[in-house]
Amino acid sequence: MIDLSVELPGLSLKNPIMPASGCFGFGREYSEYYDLSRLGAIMMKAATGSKRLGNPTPRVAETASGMLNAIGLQNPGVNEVIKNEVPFLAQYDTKIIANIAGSTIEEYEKVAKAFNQTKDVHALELNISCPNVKEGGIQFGTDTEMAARVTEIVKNASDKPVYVKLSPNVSDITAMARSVEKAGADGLSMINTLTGMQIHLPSKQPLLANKTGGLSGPAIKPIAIRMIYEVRQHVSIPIIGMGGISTAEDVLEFLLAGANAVAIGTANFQNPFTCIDIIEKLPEVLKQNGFHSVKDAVGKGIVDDSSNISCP
Amino acid sequence: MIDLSVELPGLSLKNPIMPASGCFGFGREYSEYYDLSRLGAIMMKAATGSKRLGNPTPRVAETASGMLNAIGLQNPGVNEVIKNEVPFLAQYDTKIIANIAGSTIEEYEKVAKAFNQTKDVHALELNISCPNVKEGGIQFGTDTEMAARVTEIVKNASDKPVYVKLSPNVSDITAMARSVEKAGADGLSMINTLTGMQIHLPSKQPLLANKTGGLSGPAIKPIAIRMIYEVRQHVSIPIIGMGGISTAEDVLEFLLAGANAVAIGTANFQNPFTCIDIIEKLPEVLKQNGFHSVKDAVGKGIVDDSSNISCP
Amino acid sequence: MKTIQKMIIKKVNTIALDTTEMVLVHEEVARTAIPGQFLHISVPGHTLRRPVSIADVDKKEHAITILFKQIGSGTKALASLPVGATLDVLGPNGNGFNLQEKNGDTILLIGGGIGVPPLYYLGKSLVEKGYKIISVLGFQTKDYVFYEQKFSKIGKTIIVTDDGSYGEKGLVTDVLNEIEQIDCYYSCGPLPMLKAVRSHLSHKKGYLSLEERMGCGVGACFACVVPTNDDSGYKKICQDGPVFQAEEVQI
Amino acid sequence: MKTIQKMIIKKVNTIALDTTEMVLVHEEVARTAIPGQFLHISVPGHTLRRPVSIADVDKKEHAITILFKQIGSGTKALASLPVGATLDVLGPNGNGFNLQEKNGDTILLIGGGIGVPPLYYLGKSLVEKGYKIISVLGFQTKDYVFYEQKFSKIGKTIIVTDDGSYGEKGLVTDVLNEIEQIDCYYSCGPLPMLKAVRSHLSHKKGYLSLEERMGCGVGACFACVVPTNDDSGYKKICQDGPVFQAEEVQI
Ligand SMILES: Cc1cc2nc3c(=O)[nH]c(=O)nc-3n(C[C@H](O)[C@H](O)[C@H](O)COP(=O)(O)OP(=O)(O)OC[C@H]3O[C@@H](n4cnc5c(N)ncnc54)[C@H](O)[C@@H]3O)c2cc1C
Ligand SMILES: Cc1cc2nc3c(=O)[nH]c(=O)nc-3n(C[C@H](O)[C@H](O)[C@H](O)COP(=O)(O)OP(=O)(O)OC[C@H]3O[C@@H](n4cnc5c(N)ncnc54)[C@H](O)[C@@H]3O)c2cc1C
Ligand SMILES: Cc1cc2nc3c(=O)[nH]c(=O)nc-3n(C[C@H](O)[C@H](O)[C@H](O)COP(=O)(O)O)c2cc1C
Ligand SMILES: Cc1cc2nc3c(=O)[nH]c(=O)nc-3n(C[C@H](O)[C@H](O)[C@H](O)COP(=O)(O)O)c2cc1C
Ligand code: FES
Ligand code: FES
Repeated sequence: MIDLSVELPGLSLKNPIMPASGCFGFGREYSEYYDLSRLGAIMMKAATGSKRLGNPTPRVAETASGMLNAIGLQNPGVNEVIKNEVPFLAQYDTKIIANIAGSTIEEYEKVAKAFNQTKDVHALELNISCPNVKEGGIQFGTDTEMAARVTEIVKNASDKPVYVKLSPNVSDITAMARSVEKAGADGLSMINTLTGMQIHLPSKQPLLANKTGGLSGPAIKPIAIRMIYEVRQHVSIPIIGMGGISTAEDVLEFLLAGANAVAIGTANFQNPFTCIDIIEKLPEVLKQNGFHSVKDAVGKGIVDDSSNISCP
Repeated sequence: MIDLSVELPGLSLKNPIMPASGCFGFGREYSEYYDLSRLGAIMMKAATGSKRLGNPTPRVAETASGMLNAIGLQNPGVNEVIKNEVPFLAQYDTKIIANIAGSTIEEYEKVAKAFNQTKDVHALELNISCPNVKEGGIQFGTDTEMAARVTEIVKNASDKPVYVKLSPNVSDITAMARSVEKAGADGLSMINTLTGMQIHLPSKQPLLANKTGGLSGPAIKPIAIRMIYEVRQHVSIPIIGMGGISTAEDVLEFLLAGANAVAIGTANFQNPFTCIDIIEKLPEVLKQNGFHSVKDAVGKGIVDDSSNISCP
Repeated sequence: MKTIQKMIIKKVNTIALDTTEMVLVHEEVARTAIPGQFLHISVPGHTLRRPVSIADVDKKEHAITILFKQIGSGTKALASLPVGATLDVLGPNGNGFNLQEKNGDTILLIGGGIGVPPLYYLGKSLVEKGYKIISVLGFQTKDYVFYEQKFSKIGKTIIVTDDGSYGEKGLVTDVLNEIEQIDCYYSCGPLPMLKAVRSHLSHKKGYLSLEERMGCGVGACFACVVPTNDDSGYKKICQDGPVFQAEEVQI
Repeated sequence: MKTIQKMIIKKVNTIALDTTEMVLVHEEVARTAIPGQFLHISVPGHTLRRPVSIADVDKKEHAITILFKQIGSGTKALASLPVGATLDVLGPNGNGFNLQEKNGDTILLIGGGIGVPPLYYLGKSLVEKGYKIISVLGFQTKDYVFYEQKFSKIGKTIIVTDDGSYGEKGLVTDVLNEIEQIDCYYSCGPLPMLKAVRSHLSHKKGYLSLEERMGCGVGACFACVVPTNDDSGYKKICQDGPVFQAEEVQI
């Protein structure tokens, strides 16, 4: 028997597989394809302080082995999410992770406090890939101090474990990770999307109405693996890994790089059963590679020697 | 008649297409496939102060719509390059751009001075995606001050125009671009590879002997386009664009985003004739999209309005 | 529970310039599909599925017809698949045209280019319900015209082309004045056409089928939204649409 | 000038577990290929080409045989291509085995697993030149054994399997002592085998065919290097190799 269970702060997971935030709505649509109780956890779409309409369309573009999205945090606001969405998900025997976002520290605090009122949410995922409108639009996630500050505030506002979701658009991902760990993060979730753009030849303009969008899908997997591998060696809190996963083999690659559990985003769009297929195949893939449990594999790909410094 | 010519500092190009550094050696191998005189220019493989053996193998890995490489600057050293390689390329009616690299400011300076002695090299491409061994291995290309310093030194060491090749592994690409422009760069070349990793399941270790490698190919195109689009609005020096180009349509996308010319790397491996195919098809693609020349298209995709700040 | 449908390609024809007609076989899809719904089709080598409307259904043969224009790499790859190959499809997705509501006797179908296909299955279904159908179909040029005969069989059909190379010259809205009394209209086509149609027929009840770039195609990602005219903000085209009441949406 | 070769697939067979034999037709490649050279094959949906050795050539039929093991997505995709499809190939690439040099009378071929294929074309060519051939071929298990009969036709052939499920049990080096006097050896297979073979036969002249992950496959990218035993540093397997004198390289 291969043990798929994983123990993370606030999250006792039957398996390490969960849909990634923003790629699974609030679960209703995919609940028509399979029983959500089979999932280790569910990461809900980002919630903000009040309702947001998001960006104009087009909001998505296809790229080589990936896609760009600029949804723009469309959501009904945290109170509606708690009222209308959380109860639906709470019917299922799975863990609920609330993804929280905002444009100011105060907004993050408000959202965290609101989710703290519901026992049905098991952990918070702090999406810091958002611009801080009070500080000239610099992303919280590209500045170690702002990231630490928002982490602290959210930790103080809530009793729930907080997983900080790191942005890959940074020069030094380990500095970001260390900074939020020091600020009290219970775990990390990485990576969010890489900022990209596509120009639409017929219109000769950026295809997305928002111009830039977040790159996700298999194209970014090598970047996610590298960042997790690096971060794993510098922090001791657990990591929920994501970025381009579509197979059970990919999951093992993330575990070996140091992820404790994983999330699946873009792959759901190609195949709504991706999470389930992976949950079914993972035991066999672990076994073939000599592991008896998910825990066994975590970080086993890390080669312990002096960090390499070379120019590619 | 569609005008493909481009005038850049030191580079009067018959067309905007050139092979990217490291993907074309010193031209000998691909000269067996076609007449190199058809190319706008050739970017030579990086040269360092003295001979380097590079990294152990495996040095490359395939990824979804891309590849990782960690060649590690294998080259015979700048003097051998000048003696044995430049004369070969100088036979062709094309421009030669020398890619220079080093582990210290002094090494860059030495290489730049050496190339300054040969009239056959028309411009320098300054590869700053290298770790500075004297400063704890931080890449020159992820620190605005170090990048500016190496740019200045190289400018002073040489009369040739200097194109600084930016690393995409940074939080703020426009800050890097502005910094090297201020330091005297004549142009930019972007983007270099994104740092990535692949874990090899059979061995449960990073596949590349160097562990990390540089991600290139179509997977990174959206990131290259976004960075060029952003940088174009903040600097006035020309940009040689690259990252995932494989078709003439891709080239137009780069021109619209603000590149003045383009380089093609990984695509040569799939199809050795990529550069030639693109040179042949580009006039038709420009025409279909309403342009009479390459110059016409440069930057035409940039939508002039307040910079967007939104969370994807 | 919903599942992925494995649909077998039975026929592939080029029926107009760059335009492919493909017949797929699947019992359940054929049995349940409503006019206006779409299939969300996986295309080898592409991250995102391609939404394509259902153009016709033969319930007896379990055959579903789709028509699509080869505009990019996805539709080109789709068109090149051989007979006998299996398509991986989500669907039928979306709400479809509301056929329950009673909307008078005479219905006008207004299609533009590759917006024409879903109107055919709709028209056939409406005729079966006893409605009288009039169709106005616009195409760029003669080379792009398709299904004229099929539409003619279900009612009076007017073809217009942008350059007058076939049928009447001009836009679909140019001929709307010639049309006798109608009770309701259904329209599908490019956005500028839908806008023009709606303002022309603002006194009539109407339905529009919209397109937008999609991620999931099932309502989970919020990619394919359209602003609404009420306070609700946005509706999702893949789930709440693709068919909307004309006045419901901001286009 | 070199060009891309369009080679047509004439036959595809499974000849052992996970092992595909494919026959390709191309006049020029068949005319020029030397034993030990490889084809650099483009596989749909993959960024990098796959290097595969030439296993046999029928100059009259313009037929080139390759044998490959399905180890990953590239070789699996290759194996699934239909007869009649066209492969996009660079090659023949690399130096090949040196057949000009005179190396005594009796030549030993030592192949391991999927390193066996290039030795067949080599052996056939050597026999034509009047050499006597002895072959030692190692495989994991019985299920992976192929080409025993073909090798037997060109000389004495000993098969070994790791588990003894076919032929002798053990490694190729375990049977080298049984072999009568030889003048020179050629070997291709996994690195540990090549190392063992070289140290076993250190007193003999020998050639090794090496493998390494490749980028360009033509010598331009410096991906596929092997350290040399002289001062030159590295040699490129795709261009200077894949065949090297046993003592030339550090393995
Ligand atoms: C509900 C619905 C029904 C449709 N029905 C039909 C039909 O019956 N026949 C037909 O020919 N076309 C139809 N379309 C449009 C069709 O989906 C696009 O033409 C197709 O996706 C283009 O793919 P491509 O790879 O060829 O083009 P590319 O431009 O290369 O595609 C790139 C990306 O943009 C998306 N895209 C491009 N154009 C459109 C578009 N107009 N609408 C939505 N996504 C787009 C693609 O799906 C893909 O994700 C429909 C679209 C929707 C939303
Ligand atoms: C000169 C040469 C000749 C070869 N001849 C044969 C042959 O005749 N028959 C045969 O079965 N195999 C041969 N190989 C090995 C063959 O190239 C690999 O098995 C094949 O590339 C694996 O591709 P994949 O997509 O199935 O595996 P994956 O592991 O999915 O491939 C991923 C990447 O690694 C590369 N790769 C993986 N294994 C190898 C390897 N052993 N050598 C080089 N690159 C590798 C692939 O080319 C690809 O770029 C040869 C290799 C070389 C260098
Ligand atoms: C359409 C879409 C919407 C997303 N929305 C959110 C979001 O609301 N909050 C968030 O933290 N991440 C969001 N993401 C990022 C994903 O959760 C995930 O980090 C990223 O897509 C990488 O994983 P993948 O390659 O498996 O998709 C979104 C991604 C996509 C594709
Ligand atoms: C195998 C390989 C070797 C490279 N070597 C160099 C190099 O020596 N110097 C350099 O500046 N860039 C080097 N690069 C980066 C390319 O020049 C180019 O910036 C990058 O690959 C993106 O372009 P592409 O996607 O078209 O390959 C190398 C890339 C590859 C794939
Ligand atoms: S495409 Fe995802 S909500 Fe419509
Ligand atoms: S594969 Fe590029 S040098 Fe050998």
